Formats: sequence, C-alpha cells, structure tokens
Amino acid sequence: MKNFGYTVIKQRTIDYDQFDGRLLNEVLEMEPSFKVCLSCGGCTATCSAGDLVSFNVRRMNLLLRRGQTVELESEIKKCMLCGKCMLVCPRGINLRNVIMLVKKSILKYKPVNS
Amino acid sequence: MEFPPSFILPFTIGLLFISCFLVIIVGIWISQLSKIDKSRIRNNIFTRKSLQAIREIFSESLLHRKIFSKNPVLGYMHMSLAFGWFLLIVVGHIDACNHYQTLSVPAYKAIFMRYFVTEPASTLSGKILAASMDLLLLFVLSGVMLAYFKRLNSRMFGMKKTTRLKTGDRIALSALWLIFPLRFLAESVSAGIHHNGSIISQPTGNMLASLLPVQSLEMPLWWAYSGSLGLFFFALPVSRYMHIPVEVVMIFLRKYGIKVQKRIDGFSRIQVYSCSRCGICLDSCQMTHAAIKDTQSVYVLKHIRNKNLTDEKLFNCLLCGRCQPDCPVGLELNNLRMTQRIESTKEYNSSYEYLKDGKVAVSPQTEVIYFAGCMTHLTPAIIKSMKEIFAVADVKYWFMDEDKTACCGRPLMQVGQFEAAKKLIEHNRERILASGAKKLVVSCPICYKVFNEDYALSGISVQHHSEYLLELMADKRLPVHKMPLRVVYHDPCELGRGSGIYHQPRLLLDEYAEVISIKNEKEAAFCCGGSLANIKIQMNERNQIRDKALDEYLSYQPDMLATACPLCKKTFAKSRDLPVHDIAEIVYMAIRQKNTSLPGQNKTSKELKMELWG
Amino acid sequence: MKREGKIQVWQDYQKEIADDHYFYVRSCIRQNFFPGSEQTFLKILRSELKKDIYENPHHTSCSGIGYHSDIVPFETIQTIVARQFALMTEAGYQNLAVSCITSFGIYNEIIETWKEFPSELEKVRNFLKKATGREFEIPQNVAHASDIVYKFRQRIADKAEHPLVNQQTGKPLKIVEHIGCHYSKMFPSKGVGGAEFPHVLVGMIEAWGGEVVDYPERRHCCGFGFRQYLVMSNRGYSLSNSRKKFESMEPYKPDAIVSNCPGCPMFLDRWQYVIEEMEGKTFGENGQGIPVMTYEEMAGLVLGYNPWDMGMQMHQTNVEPLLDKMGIAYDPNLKYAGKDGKLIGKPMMVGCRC
Amino acid sequence: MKHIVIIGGGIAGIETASALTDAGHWVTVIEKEAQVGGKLNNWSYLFPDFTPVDKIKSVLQEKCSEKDFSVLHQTEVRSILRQNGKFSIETSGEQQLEADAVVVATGYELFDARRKEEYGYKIYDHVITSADLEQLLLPNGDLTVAAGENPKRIAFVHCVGSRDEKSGNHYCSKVCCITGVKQAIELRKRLPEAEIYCFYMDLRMYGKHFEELYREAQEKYDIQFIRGRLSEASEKIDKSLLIKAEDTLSGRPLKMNVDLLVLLVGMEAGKGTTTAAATCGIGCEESGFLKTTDSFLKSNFSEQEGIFLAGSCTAPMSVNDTILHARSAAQEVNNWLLRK
Repeated sequence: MKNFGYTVIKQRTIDYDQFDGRLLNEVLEMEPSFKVCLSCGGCTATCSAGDLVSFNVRRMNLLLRRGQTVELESEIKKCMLCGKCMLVCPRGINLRNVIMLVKKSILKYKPVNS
Repeated sequence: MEFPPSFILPFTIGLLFISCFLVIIVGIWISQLSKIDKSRIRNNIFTRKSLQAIREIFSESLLHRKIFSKNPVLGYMHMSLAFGWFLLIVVGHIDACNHYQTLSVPAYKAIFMRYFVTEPASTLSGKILAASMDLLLLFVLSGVMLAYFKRLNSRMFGMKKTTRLKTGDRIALSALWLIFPLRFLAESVSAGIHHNGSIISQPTGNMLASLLPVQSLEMPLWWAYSGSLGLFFFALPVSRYMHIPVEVVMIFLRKYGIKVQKRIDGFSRIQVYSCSRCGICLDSCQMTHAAIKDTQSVYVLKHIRNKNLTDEKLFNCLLCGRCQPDCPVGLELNNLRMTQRIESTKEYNSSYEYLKDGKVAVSPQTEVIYFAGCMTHLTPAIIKSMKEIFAVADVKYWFMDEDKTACCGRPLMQVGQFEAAKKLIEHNRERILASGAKKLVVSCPICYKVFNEDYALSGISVQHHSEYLLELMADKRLPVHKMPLRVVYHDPCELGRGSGIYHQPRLLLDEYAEVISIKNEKEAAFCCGGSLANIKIQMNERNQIRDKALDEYLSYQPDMLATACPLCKKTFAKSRDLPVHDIAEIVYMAIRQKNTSLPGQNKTSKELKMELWG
Repeated sequence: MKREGKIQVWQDYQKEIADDHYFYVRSCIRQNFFPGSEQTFLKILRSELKKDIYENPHHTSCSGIGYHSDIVPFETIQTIVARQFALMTEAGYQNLAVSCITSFGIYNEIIETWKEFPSELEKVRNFLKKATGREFEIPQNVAHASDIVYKFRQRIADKAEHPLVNQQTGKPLKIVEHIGCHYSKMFPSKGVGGAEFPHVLVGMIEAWGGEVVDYPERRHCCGFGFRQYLVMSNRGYSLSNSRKKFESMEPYKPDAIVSNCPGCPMFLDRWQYVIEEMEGKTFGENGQGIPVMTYEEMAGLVLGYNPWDMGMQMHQTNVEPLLDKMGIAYDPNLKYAGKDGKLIGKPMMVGCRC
Repeated sequence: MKHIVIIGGGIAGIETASALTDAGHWVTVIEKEAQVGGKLNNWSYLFPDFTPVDKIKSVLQEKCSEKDFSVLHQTEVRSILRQNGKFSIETSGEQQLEADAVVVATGYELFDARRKEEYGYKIYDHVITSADLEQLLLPNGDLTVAAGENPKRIAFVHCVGSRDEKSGNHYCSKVCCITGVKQAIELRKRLPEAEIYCFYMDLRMYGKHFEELYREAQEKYDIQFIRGRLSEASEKIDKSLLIKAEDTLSGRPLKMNVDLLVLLVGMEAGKGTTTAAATCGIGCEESGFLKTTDSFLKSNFSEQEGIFLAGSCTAPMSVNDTILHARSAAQEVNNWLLRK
C-alpha cells in the first residue's frame, strides 16, 4: 500500500446508526429518573470534582446517549460521589445511582479496543 | 446387653449429624478470622470474658431479656421455648442420672426416659423431678401455643410485620411445633399403660387409656416424637434456627472483642447466621414509610445466606442505623451491609489521579481548621453563621474548603467504594497535617464521622461545630442569650447514632432556645430521608420518609426545627410547614439579637418567629 | 423520490442564458486536468450549434484560486475581472461564457458586489483606467459554459450517435451528477435549478437518455477546497470528502460521474486512484473505478467524438468500461498515441485496476 | 340595531360573532370556505390534553346553527369603504353590506415546507409536515412507510419556517414545540417499538401543562430530544432519510438514518390576512401579522377606527389564546359601539 504523506481523516460526526444502546438501556432501566435530564448543567456547575478537574456531569448523559463509551469511562472515574448534583437537579434525577450503574455496567460494554 | 429399641434412631442420627455439622462449619468460620481476631480468642478464652459471655447467653439467648423489654408477650414466647427447652434437657438428664444412679447416661435414655423407666418414681427426689419435668413441658407447650397464634396473627404481638418463610424454615418450624406435643402424648400414653406418669402426664394418660387402645399407640408416638426431633436436627442447617447454636458462638467471639471488619470474613458469616429473623428490625425501619418493604436488614441477611442479594436491595437502605439498637441479637447490621457493598463495588474504584495536579491551595499554618463540607456549600447560611461566630469569638482559622477541595470520602465509603475513598482521605489528610492545626471544626456530620474514624489525625481534635460552639460557650467566648422559641432538635444519623453525639447539641441549644424533648430522639431519632448512603431510593420516596418525620415534629408545635447537618437541613427545608435551621444559625441569630436589642427590649417570640422564615 | 417536487423547484430556478455571441473565458487548471474539454466545447458550439463564440488570447486567470487562498486581495481580483470585461467590451461582446466554476462564482460575486456597492465599481473603473487605460461594461449575461450546453441539450440530443444507454442491456446509464460548489451554492438564483436540486447536468443526462443518480451526499463538496488541496498536510481532508461521496454513491452502482467544475472531476477521478493505492478499495463494478467525465466529454461522446481526441486517456480512472457500455468503438493501441501517431507517454499506475 | 361584519369564519370569527350576537347585535360572518372552522378542520387532536378537535368544532357548529347570525360561505371581501361613520362592504358574491364595525379574523396559514428545500418536502417520499401527520394520527390513518412497514425511527424537526431568516420569518410560531411533543406521544402510542427523536433549538413550553407534557414525553414515552437544527435531509436508496444536525450539547455533528421525518411547520400571516390588511387599509408588522395599536391594552384595535382584530391574524396563537382573544374583541367592539 502506497503512502502519499496524507490519509483519510476519521470523521468527528456522531454516526447514530453505529450506536450501541445496550449500556444506555441498562442504565435507564435501573434508573428511569435519568430519562428526564434537561441538560441544564446545574449538576456540572455545583460539582466538587469539577472544581478540581475538567469534569462535566451533564455531558455524561450525552456520552451515554451517543454511545461514546470510551470517553464516558474516563470521565465517570472523576466523580467523587459527594451528591451535590442531586441536591441541585431540577428534575430530581438520582445521579449517584446513575454513576454507580455506569461504573459497574461499563465493564461489560467497554469496546475491546479501548 | 440388650439393644435399645429402633425408634431412638431418628433422634440419635440427627443429633450426631447436627453435632458434626456444627463442629465443622464453626471450625471453618473461625479459621477464616484474621490473625488478630484469632489471637483475641486465645488471649481471652480463659478470662472472665467467657463468663460474661455465658451470662449474656443466659440472659439473651435463653431468657431473651431484650425482647421482653420491648414486647413482653413476644419475650415470653421466645423465653418459654428457649429457656423451657433448655431446662427440659438439663432437668431431664438430672432425672435420668438420679434414676440410674450414674452420671454417664446416654442422651436417648434421658430424652426418652419415660419409655425406658416403666415403674413410677419411688424416691421423693424422683417424684419431684418427674413433676417438674411435667411442669416444664407444660411451660414449653404454652410457648408453642403462642407461636401458633403469632403465625396466624402477628399483629396480636404488637409487631407491624413478620418475616416470610422458606422451605427449610417450614420443615424445621413444623418439626419444632410437633416435638413437644408429641413428647407430651408419648409420655401420657406410656403413663396410661405403665402408670409411670406424674402430676399432668398420669391423669392425661388415664383419660387417654379410657378412650383409646393405648397399647397399640405407644410405639408409634415414641417413633413420631423421636422422628420430629431427628427431622428438626436435619432441617436446622437450612433453617433460620441455625441462629440458636451460631448465636452462642457469636456471643463468645463478640465478648472477646471481635467485630465485623470492612470485608466478608468468618465473623461476618457467623453474624449473618446468628440472625433469628425475628423481624423486629422491620418495625423501626423508615423505608416502610415509603412503602419499601423488602430491603431491610433481616431480608438482606437472608439473601446473603441464600447468595441471592441484588444491588437493588443492597443499596436501597439509608444506613441510618435505626434498626441496630433494636436487634435482640445485637448484630452489626450496618457493617454487615457495608461488607456486601464493598464486595459488590470492588472492581471499579477510582484513582483520582487529578488530585496530584495540585490545583488545591497550599495549607497555611493555623491553629484551627474549619471544614464546611460539600453539602454545606449549598446551605450558605451555615457558613455565614460560622464565619460570624468565629469573628465574635475572635478565632483565627483556615477555611480549608472555601473552594477547590476534595470531598471527605465518606459518601464513597457509604456505597462501598473504600479504595476510592482512601485516595481522597490521603489527599485531604496531607493538607490537614501540613497546616499544623490542633483542631478541625466540621459543619457536616458526614465529613465529621470520616475525619474522626478514618483519617488518623493524631494530635488533632476533630469536632463537629455543635461540640466546638459548646466549648467556646463554656469558655465564655460566646455571649449567651436564650430566645423565647420552642425548638425540636433533629439528630442527624451520622452525628447521633453514627458518632454518639446526642448531648452536646442539646446542651448548646438549651442556652439559646427551649428544646422540646420528643418521642423519637437520640438513638431512636428519625432519618431525614436525604441520606447519601441510599443510592437507589427515588426523590418522591425520600420525601415520603421526610414528611413522616415532619409529621411527628409538627405534632409538638415547635417554632422551628433545629438540626446540625446541612443535608438534613436541605431535606427538611423543602417542606414549607416548619422553618429549619442549623445549630450554628440559631446561635448566631441569638447573639445578633443580644447585640442589636437594647437591654430589656428583647424581641418577642412572635417577632422572632417572623424572622425564622426570613 | 417525487419528480413533480423536483420539477417545481427547477421551475423556481430558471435563469436567462444568452442565445448567441459569447465571449469565452477559460479555466486555468482544466487545460492541464482535462485538456480536451474546452476544445470540445468550442467545437460543439461552433460546428454543431453554429454559434459565435470568441476568445481573446490576452485574457488571464481570474485569480480566483489566489483569492480563495487568501493571497489575492479583493481590490486586486476585482480589477483583474474588470480587465477581462474590458477585453470583452473591446471585442464588442456582452455575453460572458465562463469555463471555470470558480471564475463563474467570482464574476457573479463581483458583479453582485458592484450592484450592492456602486462605490466599489467606481473604485475599480478607476484602478483599471490607471493601470491599463482600459474601460469596460458589465456583461449583460453571465453564463457558465455548462448553462449553454444545457440550453442547447435538445439540439445535441437530436444529433446523438451514442445516447447514454447501456448497449448490452438497453437500460439508461446511471450517472452521478456533481455540481461545483461555486456554481450555485453562493447564488442559488445564478444556477439552473438552484443549489439544492441543480438541474444543469440533470437536464443534459436525461435529454441524452441517461438516468440520474440522486444519492445522499449529492450536495457534498468534492474536497478541492483550495487550501485543503494545495497544502499537502491538509490533503487528507480533501481525500476524505471525496471518499464520503464515493461511499454514498456506491450502492447505486453508477456507470459514470459527470461534473461541470474544473476541480471536481479532477479529484473525483484522481482520489479513486489514491484510495485504491492506499487501501485497495474501489467503488465501481468488478474491482474497477467509476469513470469520471466533464460535461463536454459527455456531450462529445454522445455526439460520437473520438474519446482519445477529447483527451480522455488523461483520466486516471479508466473510461473504457463506460465506452464499452455506450458501445463506442475505440482502438486501445491508439489510447496513448498523439496526433502524429507517436506515443505521448503512459502513466505509471502500478497495481491500479482503476 | 348595530350591524357588525366579521371577515373570517374560523375559531376567532365564530367566537366573536356569537359573543356579539349575545350582546344583542346583528352579525354577518364572511367565510371564504364552504364550511366554518378554518384551520381547525385540518387538525385531529389538540395539545396539551389530546382533546378531539370535533369537540371544539361541534361547539362552533352549534353556535352557527343556534345563534342568530348569518354566515356567507365561499365569499370573500372585494372592498371596504368608509362612508359617514359606516362601512360599506362589497363581497365577491356581489352583495353590498352596510356595517357599523368590522372585525378582521382572517387567521394564519401554515408555512409551505417546500420553501425549506434542503428538507426535501414533496420531493422525498417520507418527509411530511405536522399537518400531514395530524391526518395520519386519526384512528384509520396509515403510518406505514417504504415496504409497508411501520417506521422504526422517526424524527421531528422543530422551528420549520419559524425563527429562520432563510424562511423569511424571524418570529417564533409558539405552538409548534408543544405540537411536536403531542404528536410524538401520539406516535409512540401507535408505534410502541419505534425510536422517536425531536430536533429542537429551544423548547418553548410556555403554556399551562405544556412543560408537564414534555416531561411525560421523556419519562413515560421515551421520546428523545436532541438540541440542534437539521441542516439537510437526503433520501437513501431504501427511501429512508439521512439527516444531519449538530448535537449542540456535545458540540459534534451528528447524522442519523430515519424512516419518517416530520417537519413542525410554523404559522404565517397568510394571503387572507394580507389581502384583508390591504382592503381595510390597516398595517402589518414586519412578521406580516396585523398591527395592533397597543400590545398590552389595545390588542384588538387596528389602526383604523371601527376595524377590530381577532385571533391569529395578529400573531401566532393556540386555540385557547384565539378563543380568549376573540372574546375580548367582541367586548371591545361592544364598548366601542356603546361609546359611539
């Protein structure tokens, strides 16, 4: 195979048709309150871990819903579980359970290449 | 010598089986204990600790004093069965030894004595012993009767609910219920034939003889009696009645100072098997206020035994510890649950590498550290009050978590993430020690507990602000001013049952307002429902638990609800019926009253009540 | 796909295309990429359609590539364009026929600018006068060369020797049409059929018996994108764009790709070769590439011109599969023979089946 | 007895008419269609509580039949002249009407989704508008797509023709967000297996029970909301649609294949309203809707004394708002006539 000094660039596009929903569905089944996230970002704003490192709780929801399992795994490790997010969440989402569920289930669904 | 009759076989085999089984299983469990725990046994076994253990076994396992004090009828039932049966065995053997004039009487000769000894007791002592055996049997039978009724209607025993049964339990239970009636019948029938009965069995025997062909009934009845005994012994390992023998072992080990560790080991297993499933823990559990009825300690221990415990049940508990003081066996229910949580989450502890990036401020040198806690940052009134009070008392301090500070680690621990928590603890610990402080004042009981128990801060006295403010007041560094307000104090779980701090907050509050004593306080205090230890409960369920607690508080018509925990405050504050304030806020409010109002012109309670809502 | 809907859109976007007397401005790069195409265009107009089309050897690049690569300032390009117009005015023409899509875009952009900002126009008249002493009129009609072929597609159809039909099966050839971005994405009203569903090439294909392939990435840029191609380290972007299009059109099994832009056929043609060299992937039938043509080449083939005379041997993706389907006779030995019969040189396409 | 002519027999027109009749006036309604009800006739169920439209329609019918005002069907206004404090109106039906007051209730028209070319309405087989879907949602409506199968994945596009310079409409049509939520829920009830997505820019749940319905859509009906505006749609070889948008909350482009694409079309001041404005000599706002003299206190007053405005000819309105606005119009007309 020839090397021309450049190559096809991987798309940044989220290809929804490639999305593996197993992890998401498992989490939503165990913690339905997570369905009602508004992406308001209150959780991220109050986050104790977010004070110390770039960590966006709100984004977890999106990573999960877009099947970005690899990113999700590295993100979720940062949570200190202090629980402030639950106190500010306008939709009363049980976020600590979501985190624990993801932490546990992600071991099952992590893509092998990660 | 002539062979004993074959009906003793079920009993004898059963007895052999259960004895071997117990020796082996207990042997395994003890072997699983840590070195330290084993040495504890060696060092204490021949001390008075063993005697204390025996006394406790006598008073709890036999007399069931705790249950008595909580519920006499239930207490009598357990006592008549346990203590009565115990005496039957002991007195029975004495009776046998006395009859055969030897100390080596095989068990079956004693248990089935009325079958072997066909002539009535001749000696006085024999007569007395026989009579007392009859009475004892009557005593036990009365307990069995109650047990029947309890099954039919547990409410009659003032219990809200009782536990459900599995097959093993069913067999053992029915066997247990048969043993004593059968023994009574067998002895009565023999009495009807041989006239060897005593005050109760003889008349019953005569009556039966007049009605039934007792000759042909005798052997079957003794068979049935022995059979039911054998059956009970065989069913024991798979039934809740394992608690009878295991509890005894547990009490000895506990007296030797062995506790449930942060891991599953021999002792945690022994404790699990020591649960009699009496279901008393169900009564005090607030989860039932949210109609959650299958996650209580008794069920969790059962699921652990049956190896079918799910995360949904394991983590659906506030760990408020309310059930613990009630447990007649004194099991470490919270710690037992923790061992399972640790096990269930051990594969995915976080490492928090980012803590090393040094984003946090360098510790200044200071005498006093103030640590508000994550939650407290969502109740700024508490922080403000503490700052003001520090100023009033002229204390130089370092506000450690004013911003950019790692969590204390307790919330992680509560869901079993001990390894992860250690990372946070290590990080915070270094910062605290670096400051050279002598005192660490904490506003959040959740943090307070972990600082106290897991941080190993030698030379630093960790105080919750309620303790600290009390100290300041005692040192006359805080003005005192009693406000005409009636206050109910809500014990936060982690501060009260969690750390045994009940009095300091009350002593402090008494100086600034009028504290009303209520039914469910101190050890029996309610949980607010906000506990971080429960990651499964839904918000509406938390609210139900909170409202139930509030209902009781409101029934005392207080002017405000006082608490000493930001999370409790936040939880209660969501209800509009009662103003909620932290102790620190109340103290600061009083001081402000004193400083602002001219002498003799203190605000009226009405004015103050208005301010409470402000 | 509902044709009525498209027809509705096409009717909404019809532009005026001059009927005769064109001043032709060439493309800088096409003469290297597809040297025969512009020649073919002139031949068709002159000998087939009997039109008057004039080009002045003094006309220059419009400098659009420099402009889009941020190295030619707007004033400069305006003045260069003004000079082209001056040449046209001097030659007595009023209808501009533009070979290059980039130039077409530039001319439209500048004329629109002058409409919006007459001061700019004055400034430029001034510059041109100072620099060259020339004066100019704004063209009455600006058409892209493909607009003109579109206008006369029916007349070409009437003369067709090889309609766009698969001779073996008798079915219409499936043809992907690709419009240069600057044809109508900047000014939809300047392109036949607008920007979303351009009709300029569709009209030709259908008039000449072919069937148009409408595939999801139809709108997508070929990837030329000036900077992206010119800077080697960016070239991957260019490549990726074309690849995206190939993947999207592959399921439709197109027989050919036609375009009206200098850059697009170049990249759609060369990148097929590069992709095969890189990963061994081809997008056509039985391991071949999808032949790529300019609309002039397509018209030429339909009219029965010799593919080698039109310079179709310069394509990197072999056109033979298409010629075979159209039933066009050609002599493989003459593929690389020049007019004088001498070999013009063979490309080295090691291991390329394209 | 005063005579009032109402232009438009939609919700606003009929509601005003009946209120004014009750107030003892003589009312004539001029309706260009054969039946009254206006846009209500294209709808099946109303947000936020899924009230069947027939319920409202039948009430309007009743009012027409029971109350004593006349409706001129298939009639339009040719001209209106003001002569000594009265209006003389010429209709397409060659009638001359004398009126003391005129109420314009010409309503709105739906945005023509074809103008949003990149979404391929009327070009791609399975792109429909919310109005089309409304018909399919009737019990006998056929939702099947290519190969007669039920759609497995459906996407709604919010703000089609609203808040969009390219469509020439800067304003928000107000009712599309909640319509989308309502229709998504109705679709879910019909197609329990399907995945349903809403692509929105903002969700404007301004009304009573709207936010609650939105939450229910997430919680109970598993409708997924993705923040981002569709850039374009393309039809694939199997007639399904490839749609592109930015998932603005993750800050990454997103593409998705759907079997059915529903465009939530907005409201425009239609031809009816524009011509009415011309014939009555009253002004329009930049949005094309009719100008009211004071947005707080005189939302029923046009620039012309004696010509009043009712309903969605003044701004996008829900059925609810329209009814209220119409009633207030009647009130204003009545007061004005008394003062006169």
